Amino acid sequence: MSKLKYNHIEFMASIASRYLEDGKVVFAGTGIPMLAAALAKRIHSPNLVLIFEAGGVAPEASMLPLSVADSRTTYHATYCASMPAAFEMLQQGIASYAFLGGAQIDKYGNLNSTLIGDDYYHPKTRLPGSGGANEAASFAWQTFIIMNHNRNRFVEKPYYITTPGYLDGPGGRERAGLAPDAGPYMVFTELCVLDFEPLSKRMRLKSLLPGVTVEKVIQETGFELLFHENITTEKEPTEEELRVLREEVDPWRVVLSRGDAKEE
Amino acid sequence: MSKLKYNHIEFMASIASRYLEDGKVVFAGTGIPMLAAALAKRIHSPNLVLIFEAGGVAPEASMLPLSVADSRTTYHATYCASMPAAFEMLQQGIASYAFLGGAQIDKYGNLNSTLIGDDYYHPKTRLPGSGGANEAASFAWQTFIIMNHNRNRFVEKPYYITTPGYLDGPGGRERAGLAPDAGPYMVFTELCVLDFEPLSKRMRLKSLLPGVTVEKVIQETGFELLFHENITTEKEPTEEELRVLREEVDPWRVVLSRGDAKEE
Amino acid sequence: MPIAFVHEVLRQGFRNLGMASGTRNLDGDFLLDNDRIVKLDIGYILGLEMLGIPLYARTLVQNKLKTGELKISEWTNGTMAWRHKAAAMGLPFLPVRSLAGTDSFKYSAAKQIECPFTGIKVVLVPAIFCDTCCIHVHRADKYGNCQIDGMLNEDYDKARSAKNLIITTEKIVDTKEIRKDGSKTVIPQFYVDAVVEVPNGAYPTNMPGLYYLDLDHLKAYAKAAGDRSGESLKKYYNDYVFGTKDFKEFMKKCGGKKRIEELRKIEHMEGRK
Amino acid sequence: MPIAFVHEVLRQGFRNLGMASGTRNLDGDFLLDNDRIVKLDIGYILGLEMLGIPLYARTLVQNKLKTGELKISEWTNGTMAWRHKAAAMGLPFLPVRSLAGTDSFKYSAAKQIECPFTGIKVVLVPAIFCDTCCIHVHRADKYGNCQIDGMLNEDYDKARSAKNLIITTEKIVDTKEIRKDGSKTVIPQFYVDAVVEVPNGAYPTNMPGLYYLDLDHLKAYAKAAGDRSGESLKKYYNDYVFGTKDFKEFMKKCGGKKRIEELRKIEHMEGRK
Repeated sequence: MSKLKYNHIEFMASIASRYLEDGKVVFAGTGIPMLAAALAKRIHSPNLVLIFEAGGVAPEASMLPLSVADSRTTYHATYCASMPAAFEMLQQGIASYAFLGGAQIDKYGNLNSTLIGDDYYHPKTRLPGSGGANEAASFAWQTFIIMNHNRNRFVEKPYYITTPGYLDGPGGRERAGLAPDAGPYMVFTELCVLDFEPLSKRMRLKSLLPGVTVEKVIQETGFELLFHENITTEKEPTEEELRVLREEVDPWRVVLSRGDAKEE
Repeated sequence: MSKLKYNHIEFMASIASRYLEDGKVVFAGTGIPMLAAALAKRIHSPNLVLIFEAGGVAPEASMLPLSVADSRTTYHATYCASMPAAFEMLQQGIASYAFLGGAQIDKYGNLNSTLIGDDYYHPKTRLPGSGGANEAASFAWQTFIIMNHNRNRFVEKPYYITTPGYLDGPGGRERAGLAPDAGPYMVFTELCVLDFEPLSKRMRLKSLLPGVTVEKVIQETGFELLFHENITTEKEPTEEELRVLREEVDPWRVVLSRGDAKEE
Repeated sequence: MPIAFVHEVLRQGFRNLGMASGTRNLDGDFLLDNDRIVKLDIGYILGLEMLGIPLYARTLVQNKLKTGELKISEWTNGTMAWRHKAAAMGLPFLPVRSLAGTDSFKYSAAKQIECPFTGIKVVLVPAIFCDTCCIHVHRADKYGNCQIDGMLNEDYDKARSAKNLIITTEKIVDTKEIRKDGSKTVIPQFYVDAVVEVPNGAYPTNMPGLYYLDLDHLKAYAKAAGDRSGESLKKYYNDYVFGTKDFKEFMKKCGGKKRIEELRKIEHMEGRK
Repeated sequence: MPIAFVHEVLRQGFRNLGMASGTRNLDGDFLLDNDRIVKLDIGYILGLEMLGIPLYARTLVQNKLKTGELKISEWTNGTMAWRHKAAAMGLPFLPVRSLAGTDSFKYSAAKQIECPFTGIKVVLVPAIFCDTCCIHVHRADKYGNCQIDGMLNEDYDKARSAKNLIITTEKIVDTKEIRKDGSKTVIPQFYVDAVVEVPNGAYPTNMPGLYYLDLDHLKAYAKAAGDRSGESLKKYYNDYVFGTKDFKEFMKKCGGKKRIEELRKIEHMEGRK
């Protein structure tokens, strides 16, 4: 580990931001996804185009929006649209990337953000639900997912599928009536980065965060993982990434502070 | 006849304008319908709300728009929308009145503006087609129609139904899938004013223009008319109506001059 | 829903409400906290975005789901937006290409058909016509011609699809103001049943261009909402809603003009890019 | 279609075109006059609004309909607007409540189904994805972010539903200009394939806020279009299109800046209410 001190949210946001290619169009959800997209735009991918759910398109980089309808999503924006307009652009295939969180995920990248518990009508815990995640993952060509990594979250069978991944595997999306050639692309956790094996559509370990072992990942994953031939290690956040996150993107530490509790 | 000189377009527009009730919402087509609506707004019905097909809503009274997308339709308008927005407001039932022209009409108020000739693929004369007339007459609660009166135009069976009246009679609109309780309301010609008998939905002579006889109307009508019990006579254009038409509404006489040829 | 409107709904004691929307944040939580909702057509509830978990309301919702006193029809933000839009277009339904393949499809009222032109499967979502909608706008004239600055979110369609539409506005302006730029008009007069001037009516939430959300107030609310016992929320509502006679008094309690001026500066990122 | 664009389509000799639209006026008549169209999905053609009947083009259309060299699919302005909108929404079709019961329904490609929620009959119209669309806007940046003043007519959906989108603009502006009011943006950059600065590109038709239509020019054209022999139109096109090398030269021939200034005054109703 370097001498830089950072929490796991700062780390996850830094890593994820590096995978957002310049010039692409990204539809990002509230929280860490927006954090990562904002960081990418400031450092790695200045021409990344951000579309927000309530209609903001390509705002100038400013402070982190605290919701999808925050006026920071239209700060000097090139386009102030509406929610249906945003979703309709996505439905046409405008978004290269969706970037989402979730409470549970399975090996095909299906997400649950609706409830915990075996019986829909008697939930152990009722969660907020889809928001715009279902549309984002249905329409974007590639979906990035960011979430905490443990056996309650990486599960064989989620309690509820809120947001489609590859559904029941290859061809699943097409059989259900979703547009073809799209789906989950990468998953970022506090342990590792995963992608999806192209033929089987199953989740695959791609790289580790520094200090994390493959065994640890297996131990925290509730389904059988696939593995890349060469599992690499992600680089730690740079000083510049941390500075931008802390000073420019989230100076109030609204999202960043959620990583503090765990580690400090 | 009074000493005022006027042509039949000036007369038809004046009469029609008197039937547009104040406070209603009217969707008017290019030409005489817009002329009549503009006149009504300036004299009889200051709170008439005009909706134009390309999106203009409630402009300040100005010179006559020469098309539905003319910028005069948005002159200090309270609302500049789009064509789909205009039609969707109509589809919701916002428009009290549609006001249209046509090439042929039958006893149920069905309009043809597509072609003259028995064979669709070998038209004697190809006409412009529906434009937005089909939507206007499908959606507005009451449709006003203004057209010339002769046996080629008032026919038993139009060559083509472009725009729905009562279709095949009572219940016809509902059977076809159009919204109930709407339909043609009045027809203005250079001979008379007609309405539709509520039960049979058949066209009915309501009033005559000065100097016109019932026999003349029958002679120029290609189908069997119904008759009001008291057939009245419409009043000639007032000086004020003519002044407003000529000086304020259509000072270039773009539409008004079409009535000149016949009579001067 | 504007917070000023929700306060008044709470004060006037409306109960047994259905709520239909994509995402509901503070407004929806206020009604859930106070047990005013019996039916939801919804894409997102019980989230304070990133400020914490409203444990009191969540527990209430869970219990009422179990007893059947609360019914949820599951949707997503997109499908709810399109249900409003279908109604606003004067249509009984709209086709959509999301929702398919998920449990939310099963627990919604959507149907799936084959497109008669292309053969592809599409989901149909039914139009929703709410009894009442209230939105907050930047300016409106006395007839109800409304202008909104910035993004529109769902206001265009929600306003058009409700049977009764109440407008709260930062300012009632002369129609001449509206006519200066009719392309800024979002809702024309014929949809509107009532226009009410309520300056700062969105506070403590964000009114684009005018004032940013009050993060301190929201954090304080979120903390209260996280107390499962409900005691902290009881105090919050007594302090801010039931113990104030109207929105003006509430604003005064929250720092009034001074606070709004601070939030205006934050909104415009004065001293910060 | 902007007239500057149509001129260039004529000059460059494009033929055998399909044209899809609600109402086409001068732009469509130019293509019909010059026999460039073999297929129409249309709501309104051959109308010069109230300026007269384009007898030459009408005769041509009638003859080609008889020989089968021209095919028409019948629509209305609303249904064509919604066909573009379906495509712009990313949908294969939209339901509509017009067209039913008419011959235009029979000669269209629309279908009728029962609404699976309400049982009422609705007409479905298929999405239309044009190969090329060209629209004229008030200002655009070099990336293609486009702003339009005043009514939008069909531009929003037509632009979004075309496979190739060409923007002609009165002015190319810096993106900073666009960012001053993003709510004036109608078409965001990712739809746009080309941006061309063409001042007065809508002349002799109307560009809201900038210049009114040139009624004298249109009357002259209408007179030519009413000559069934085609001789007058031949002269018109030789004078104004084929005999000019570009739109600049055409504008010069039509009175250039002086004429535009007159039309600007008419547009703003200077000296007249």
